[in-house]
Amino acid sequence: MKNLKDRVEAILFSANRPLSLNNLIDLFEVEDEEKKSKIISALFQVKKDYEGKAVELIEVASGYRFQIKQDFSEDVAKLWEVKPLKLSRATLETISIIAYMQPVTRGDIEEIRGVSVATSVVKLLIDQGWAKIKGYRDIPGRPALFITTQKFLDDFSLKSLSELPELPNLPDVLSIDPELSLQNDVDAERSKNI
Amino acid sequence: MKNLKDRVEAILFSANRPLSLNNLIDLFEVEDEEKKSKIISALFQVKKDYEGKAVELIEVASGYRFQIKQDFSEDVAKLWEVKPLKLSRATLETISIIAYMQPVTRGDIEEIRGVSVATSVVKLLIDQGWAKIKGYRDIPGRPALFITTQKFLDDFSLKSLSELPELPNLPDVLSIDPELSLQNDVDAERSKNI
Amino acid sequence: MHSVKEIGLPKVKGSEINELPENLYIPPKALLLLLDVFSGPMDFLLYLIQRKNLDILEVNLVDITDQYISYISLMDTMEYELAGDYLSMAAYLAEIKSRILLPRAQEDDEVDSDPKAELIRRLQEYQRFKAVSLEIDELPRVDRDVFGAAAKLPEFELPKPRNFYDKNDLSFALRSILEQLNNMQSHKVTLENISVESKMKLLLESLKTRDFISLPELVLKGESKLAISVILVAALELNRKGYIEVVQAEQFGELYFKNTEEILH
Repeated sequence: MKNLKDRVEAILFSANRPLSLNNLIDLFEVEDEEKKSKIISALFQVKKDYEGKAVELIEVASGYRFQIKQDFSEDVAKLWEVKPLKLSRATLETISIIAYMQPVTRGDIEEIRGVSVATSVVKLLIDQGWAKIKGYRDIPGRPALFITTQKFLDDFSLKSLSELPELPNLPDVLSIDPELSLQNDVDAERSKNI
Repeated sequence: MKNLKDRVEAILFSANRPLSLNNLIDLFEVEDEEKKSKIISALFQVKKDYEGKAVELIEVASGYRFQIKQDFSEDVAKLWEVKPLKLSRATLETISIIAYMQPVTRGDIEEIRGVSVATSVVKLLIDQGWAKIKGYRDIPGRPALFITTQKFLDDFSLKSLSELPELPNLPDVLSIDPELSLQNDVDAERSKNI
Repeated sequence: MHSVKEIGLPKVKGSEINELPENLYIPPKALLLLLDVFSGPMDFLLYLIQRKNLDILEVNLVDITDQYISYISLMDTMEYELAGDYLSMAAYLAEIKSRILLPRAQEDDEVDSDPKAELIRRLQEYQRFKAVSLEIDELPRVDRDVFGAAAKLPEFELPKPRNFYDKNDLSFALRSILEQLNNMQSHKVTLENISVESKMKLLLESLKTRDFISLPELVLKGESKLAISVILVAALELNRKGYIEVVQAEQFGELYFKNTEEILH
């Protein structure tokens, strides 16, 4: 059996957002109080392990996360400055879908793009400060809902979302209601036959 | 002064992509050989520090990256709601042929697989950033030549093409006597028809 | 992934069936199954060979060609478009078979490449890549088996003119996806529903007011070739039953239909 402390450590390094105690409880499917306290002590242990290192486990309002110590901000700034971010097609498509259709889940994005969304793309958008999690959709699995940020608007020289370039076909896709789109098809068929 | 090992560790946790030795040299403004070897030993030290932990420092084609140990990938996939990209046999065969025979044209791939290469397969390989067009073969039609990318190696946890699994040898066809076996077929067929 | 074993022929009383029964039922989507399970005709051919535990070199090409072709010819004819590569392999095999069976002119031997050796070489070549591609699938893959580890960045300031991004890139990116989506959705095929009965009725109705009527006059606006053939079938049926006559002024001329009753009057 994998050690709970290692699992906590792994999940925190992969999450890219703070995870609350409840998130961890859900994830590890813990029911009883005894195991819950084991997670707390695992968190405590991880925190202790990283004392004096370049990253630290900190607790913020919404939970626990690993953070690079402030001492290294100069190095990090330089890394981000050296290489102006060139947007891959996958990144651009993903941020566009979020911008136009927000709030969307990862599943929504995958459905539209037809391929899975790499976690590195989502991370990049969050690190870049362009997208953030707004809440969770109330369906099984409670997938995260992504929206764009003020910084996204700033970086793309937009005052507001209404300034996004117009997209002629958009309404068709937004009206996910199948009844409605079926009706559209029938209408189109009729107008063709006239 | 911050310790070089901590700086390397911090920057690797911030990068979200593999960083090469040259990236680190640029970043830390290292001129002399002595400092370069210090970075190498810092990398070595970091790698050692994380042995036995939930994350590990590994080297792939584009450089070094921190990754979650594979033991925990189930937890991570659950958190990220990952639907892992399952590659079709056609996609796997196509990327394999490109990897071992590069540069290749679509025609070369079709010759080996005996089936036309679907546009969706090429699109997926390019969208994932695993294959790209390197040039055009100087024959009529000037077909595009495909090669694999560094990202292909990174994403398949390889340092270089030489780390690919060994391609089985082509059995020596000359060692069989084709005349004889053909004759066998004919004989068998005739005896059946009698 | 589907393994080759999954589609192996069923065992009857413990022994495997090696040949297809004469009237074996092939499900209508058999070809789709084939396209799904095998990565192409080479893969399918390899399966046929390996199913008999034969080495490629021991294959009786005539047998395997017959098997291959019998499978392919059983497939739903409607799916031919999807099966072009399988059909061209069938043609290739048939050619090799005919070259094997035909008596060969001695003089040509030196010039002609041996077709069987050529096929074996291709099968062996394909087999290498098939094997290695399965190994590549096992490599630890990013976002499937391995995930990056990262920590939140410290606060930092980037110098002010920053990366500038073009808002038009956003709409271009999305537009191209939407176009692809629309292309995928709009391939809808509607089948015309035209019955012979309705056309027989139409023909008889039309002949109530007219002595002669030509075939093109019976075709309604927007009707296809299918409708024309249904009208022809309807006319022939009425003719057979003695209700109408089919007349033609000259060879290859226009077809006219007329009431037989008219003649009696």
